[in-house]
Amino acid sequence: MKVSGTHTFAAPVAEVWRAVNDPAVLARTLPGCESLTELGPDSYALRVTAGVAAIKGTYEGTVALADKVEPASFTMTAKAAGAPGTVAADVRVALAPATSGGTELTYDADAVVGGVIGGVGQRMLVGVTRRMAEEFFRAVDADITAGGLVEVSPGPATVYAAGRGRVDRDPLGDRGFVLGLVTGGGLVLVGVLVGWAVGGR
Amino acid sequence: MTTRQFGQPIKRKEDPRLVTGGGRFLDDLGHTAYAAAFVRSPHAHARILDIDVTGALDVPGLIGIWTHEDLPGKVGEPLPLLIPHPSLTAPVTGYCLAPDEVNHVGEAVVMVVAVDRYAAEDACGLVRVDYDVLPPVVGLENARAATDLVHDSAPGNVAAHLVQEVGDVDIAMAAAPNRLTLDLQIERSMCSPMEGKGVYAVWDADDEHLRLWSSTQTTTGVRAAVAAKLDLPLAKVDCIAPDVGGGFGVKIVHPWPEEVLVPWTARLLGHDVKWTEDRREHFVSSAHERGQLQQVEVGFDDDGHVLALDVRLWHDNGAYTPYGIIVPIITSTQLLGPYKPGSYRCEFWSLYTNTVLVTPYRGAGRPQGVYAMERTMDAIAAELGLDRAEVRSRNFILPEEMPYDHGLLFQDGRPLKYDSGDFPASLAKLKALVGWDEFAAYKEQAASEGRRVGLGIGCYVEGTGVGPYEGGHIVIETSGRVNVATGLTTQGQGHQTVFAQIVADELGVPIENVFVTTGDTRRMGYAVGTFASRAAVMSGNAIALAARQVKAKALRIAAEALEVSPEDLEIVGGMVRVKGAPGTSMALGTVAVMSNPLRYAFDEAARAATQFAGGNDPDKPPVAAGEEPGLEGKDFYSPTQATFANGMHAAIVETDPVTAEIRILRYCVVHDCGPMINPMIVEGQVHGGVAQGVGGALYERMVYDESGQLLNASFMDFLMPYASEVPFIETDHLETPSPLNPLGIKGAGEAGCIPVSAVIASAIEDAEGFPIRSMPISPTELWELRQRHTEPVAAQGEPS
Amino acid sequence: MTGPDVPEPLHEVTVSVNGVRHTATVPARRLLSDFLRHDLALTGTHVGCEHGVCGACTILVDGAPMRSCLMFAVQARAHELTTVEGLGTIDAMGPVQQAFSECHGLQCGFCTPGFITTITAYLEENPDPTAEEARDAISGNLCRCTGYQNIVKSVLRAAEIRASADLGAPPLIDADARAGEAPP
Amino acid sequence: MKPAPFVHHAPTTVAEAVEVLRAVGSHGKILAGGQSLIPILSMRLASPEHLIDINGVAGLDRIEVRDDCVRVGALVRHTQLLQDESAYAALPLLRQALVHVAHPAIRNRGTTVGSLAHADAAGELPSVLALTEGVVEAVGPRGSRDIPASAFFVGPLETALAADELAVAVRFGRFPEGTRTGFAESARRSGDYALAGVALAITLQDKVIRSARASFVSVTDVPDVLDLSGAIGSYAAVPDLDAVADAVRAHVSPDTDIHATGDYRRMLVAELTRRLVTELLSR
Repeated sequence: MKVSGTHTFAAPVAEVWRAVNDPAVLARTLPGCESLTELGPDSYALRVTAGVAAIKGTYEGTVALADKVEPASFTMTAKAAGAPGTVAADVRVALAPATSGGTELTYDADAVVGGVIGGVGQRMLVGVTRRMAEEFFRAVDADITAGGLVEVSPGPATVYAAGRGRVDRDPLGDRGFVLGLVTGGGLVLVGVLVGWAVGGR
Repeated sequence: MTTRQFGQPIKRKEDPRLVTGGGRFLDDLGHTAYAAAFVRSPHAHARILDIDVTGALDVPGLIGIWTHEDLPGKVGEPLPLLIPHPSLTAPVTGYCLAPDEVNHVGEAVVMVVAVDRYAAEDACGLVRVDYDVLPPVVGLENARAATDLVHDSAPGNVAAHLVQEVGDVDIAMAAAPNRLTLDLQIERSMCSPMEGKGVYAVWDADDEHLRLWSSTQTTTGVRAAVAAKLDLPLAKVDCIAPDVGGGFGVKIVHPWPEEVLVPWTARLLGHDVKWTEDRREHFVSSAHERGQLQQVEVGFDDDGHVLALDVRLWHDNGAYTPYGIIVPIITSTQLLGPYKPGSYRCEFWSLYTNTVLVTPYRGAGRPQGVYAMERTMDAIAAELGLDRAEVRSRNFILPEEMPYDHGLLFQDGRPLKYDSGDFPASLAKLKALVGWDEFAAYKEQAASEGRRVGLGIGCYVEGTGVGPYEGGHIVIETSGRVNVATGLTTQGQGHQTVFAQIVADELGVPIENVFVTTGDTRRMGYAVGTFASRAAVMSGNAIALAARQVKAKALRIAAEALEVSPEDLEIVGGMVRVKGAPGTSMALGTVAVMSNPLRYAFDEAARAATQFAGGNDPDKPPVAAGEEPGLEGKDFYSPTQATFANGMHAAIVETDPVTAEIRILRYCVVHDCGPMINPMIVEGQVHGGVAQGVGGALYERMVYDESGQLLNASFMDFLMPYASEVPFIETDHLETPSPLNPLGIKGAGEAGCIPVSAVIASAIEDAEGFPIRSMPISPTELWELRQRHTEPVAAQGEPS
Repeated sequence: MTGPDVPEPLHEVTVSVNGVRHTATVPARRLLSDFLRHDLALTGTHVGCEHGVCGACTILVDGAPMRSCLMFAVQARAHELTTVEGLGTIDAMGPVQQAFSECHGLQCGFCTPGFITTITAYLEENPDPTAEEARDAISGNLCRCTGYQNIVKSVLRAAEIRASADLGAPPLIDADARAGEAPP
Repeated sequence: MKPAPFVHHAPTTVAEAVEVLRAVGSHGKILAGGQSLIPILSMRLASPEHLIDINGVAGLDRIEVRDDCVRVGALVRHTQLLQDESAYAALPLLRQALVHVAHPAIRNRGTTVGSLAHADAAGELPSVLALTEGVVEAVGPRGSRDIPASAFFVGPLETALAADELAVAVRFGRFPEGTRTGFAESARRSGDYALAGVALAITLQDKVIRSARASFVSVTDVPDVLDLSGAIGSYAAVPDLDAVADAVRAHVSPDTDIHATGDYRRMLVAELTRRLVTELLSR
């Protein structure tokens, strides 16, 4: 599955770069992120409880960043598995100054969604993934605006506190199932979800 | 008087039970059995690094969990290669549970048994498997490129490579005045019976006996395979097919991993175990078919006679080859249909991919072959500006040329030699049925109304009734009840009825007295299975032969009692009587009594056979030398070669000029399977086949992404047609008898679906005016094709 | 709370099926289809997909066709259920059952119970359908064997049997020819 | 395919239902018709710990036709609404859309409000709620509130309902006199989710088009309303179909999936709209 999109941040490129490369920010802003643990340089383990209200599953996986060209681009590779399925994604992210003075972020994700979810969720994967990415970017935006950017010196096994995330609210309506898959360190997020419903409605 | 049952559209004997909820399908058995479920691979190609079952161990109701390393002896060895072939140089079969590598999404990795399926699935969800994902090979292009390999043991991903040639194609091609090349593609689909697979095992520890029920197309095959895997004497294994909710090919493959593991765990646990495949499992862990790339080069003269036909096929056999290369062999031979090209060469490569395995699906390779041939016929007609039916007709094998030997080796390892058929007569019937000659005027009229219609045609020949053999066993009880058994299985073809029709005629008994059992190894231990439209031909003839034996014996015994010669006797309405003197007669049941000299009288009828009942000749033994007690007969039918049925279909389609939606306005079938035992049932087989063909032509495909995930693994996205998508089907029949068997019959099970993709492609091509080279076709694809062929008419509805 | 190692609470469920009251004790998650089939041994209702698309499990709930795989047993308490077993017996088949048998409306018979319940309810409301309406009426049920043609015919035939005062000797009709009304 | 364990709650009043919702927080899930939810549970795409089954809640199964709306309770099944003659007379669009919802056996159990709460962009009802400028009545621990359609649909499968809120009814707005409505969709098979669909309302006064508005199925992330009044022109006899089609194409943003490309859907929905406009104006 291929998903691409853009988001325009109010903040300048350097600031966005720092935010999306800061695991602390990520842990706070990734939808459903419960923990983000640094495994090594630009490599993290994460635990995400993604989903909606009652419908939620816990996924564990890893995220790694590569090909970093500060402040313009990087690639993130993520893998996660949970009961309903597996997700593996490569996401290419590019940052460029926007004409407005902010930052234009472009992402281009190639995700493999396996297990039950891959076989039955096709109808809405793209739409929901795009929506979750947007949600993540908005959270990063808010985090930057709130001045929440805190310098942290990451070290191995550092565990970053999960953020306000989405514990009580239901990000995707009440009948879907969401797997939010993310990236730390520098990242972006591929939200992969599946809301699936049968002939019914 | 008993009227002849053969040829009558009589109501099915099995229906009263099935329409009132009295069917006994696999999951209707064993309510107290433990349930099995499986952890299956989410990856198309991966190495298994670790399996951690500890999380599942506390699940209430859990009975046991097994991985490959728990499987002893032969249970842990690879599954059998069922049909070896010299050209299958790199055969690979799977395991009951994957040992260290998985090769398609859905491959079983861990088995769980619990008190019910709910608990079993609870446990499955808590098993953790770590994989190292390997590069998957998906699609024929990638398989051919062989940048990555599915199996290291299959270089180039090639499982098999086979060439057959008749005549010198290179010379004929070079000499041909006209030449065309076609690149064709046909997508995967699947059988998708409404009932998935399933197996239920009962182990009798005291008797060390296994009784196994499987939703299978071959009980003798399953029995033998399971006995071998579990190291049991054949005598200690029974296998029974209960009512089977459709097969269409997928249930002929055996043993499925579950057919081995379920009885193995039943024995291990000393408790009944059952596995009922769910729909998702059926999508990702049974079998698919159809996917091929084809390249056809054809040389022909100015009249459209095919002088040289050179075909290359790339066949996607999925991850494993338990069923050998039957499907591409059939494609490469049955491609020829009713035609006789001057020379023919077919070369195919059967290639591995990291997808569900590919085994026969109704039609078994023929739909692809017919598609290739018929697209070629249409292309020749277009090239020469000739009528499409005329071009076909000019290439037909004529009735006076029968039997016609193509000089090729068929799927049964015997010559591809047509026994009978009258193709010109079939074509004439089809043209009349569809109104072939009037269509041009209709098309013009439609065009003037802004409508776009097209007429398509497709012809096929189908090898049916392949060997090696089937058997029939008949025993007549003293009540006059006639018990018939044959070993092959039934999945809705009405065998209880058609075999009873044959026996009723042969024995002269009322059909109500005839009771047929199929697919039960306790009743008939020798059998092959139900596939390749073979049941009526093989078991029908075997049963007829068995009935003739029983009849001869009955007449012999009655003749003695009535003091006449057996030649003077006939059996009518269950009574053996003297020809021309119907008053002198005895019931067949009475003959049954006499056939079995008794010591003990258990009922009134039996009294007559006891030792003091009189009529005994003290100088002869009660059972004469060479005789057996009982009115019983058994015989086998084993033909030298297959019979060849044939048919021709035509369809009229309408395509929406803007939205490219495709509607079948008419669908016409002319079908020749020789004399029909029960025309109502034959008609039903044709209808069902056509509906599956329509599914394959317009709706169904297996959508894999490049990582090997099957994206449409539910009935929501795998679009099997509802009634609303299947056209009204008009049929006509020709009955050209086969000279090969006593009943003169040929098979009819698969026919309906064979030419449908070819016919629909032909019709759409006719409507649109550009070639259709890939099937199935959806509105979105047709719309895109139009863009490529730049269509001014459709432009108004297109994005600006 | 339930957890992986805590047995589920059970519910005593009493339902009326085909006019007979049945009681069984099951967990809340027991699907109605499984309850009928495995707890009550009414195996006439079949399960083809468990996601509501195929229609094999269709039963009548207070006379209306519904998917028994899309209900829980605990939800069936207050309702009157009818399964294929309740629509006739071998010796006294209901009109739809009789029509299926006469018209070769089934092959393997697996999907058949879902069709029979669906059609029975349909004919209650539309006793005299056209071929096109008959086709529409069965368009929510999948059959892989018959190509539907003889099922359409069975709907029309069942309508005639129902209409006939004497169920034993219905007039011979041409459901066959009428089944062809649909195409343009 | 069997659901994971859950606790089944069977409240009999809205207050009880809300109390359960409050108590179980985000671990609960409302079960009404279940025609979308139960397959999700069976496939274990979701395993909520609590199901709040509202089928026994009194008073939610009513359809009321009011001067300005048709009010549909949370337990009204699609079939019930489809067959309701007064609802049809008041708002024909309901029936026009409901006949496209799946198949009768699903409509007999599935609820109209549940369908809206599911907020599937491929559902028919969300587009109807949007076009009628309807309102969802929600009740939660903090009391009751009305959520207008424009605020209700937030994203694919996402609504403005909080996890502890229950949609007890919806009110579909009625159109002014002289309004003709229609619904058209195209699916691969009968009863499938549509590749594209359109709900349309054209208000006429004499032969003059006063307003033309449309909402869509499967081609927008959330159902919203496209005002076609400008594009279509004023005269019912000669609607500007090309302008309508252009406006539709510009408005929608369909994705590609395994059944059709985004481009195809865009073409399709424009054509469906064009045909529906013609049909409505020629009635």
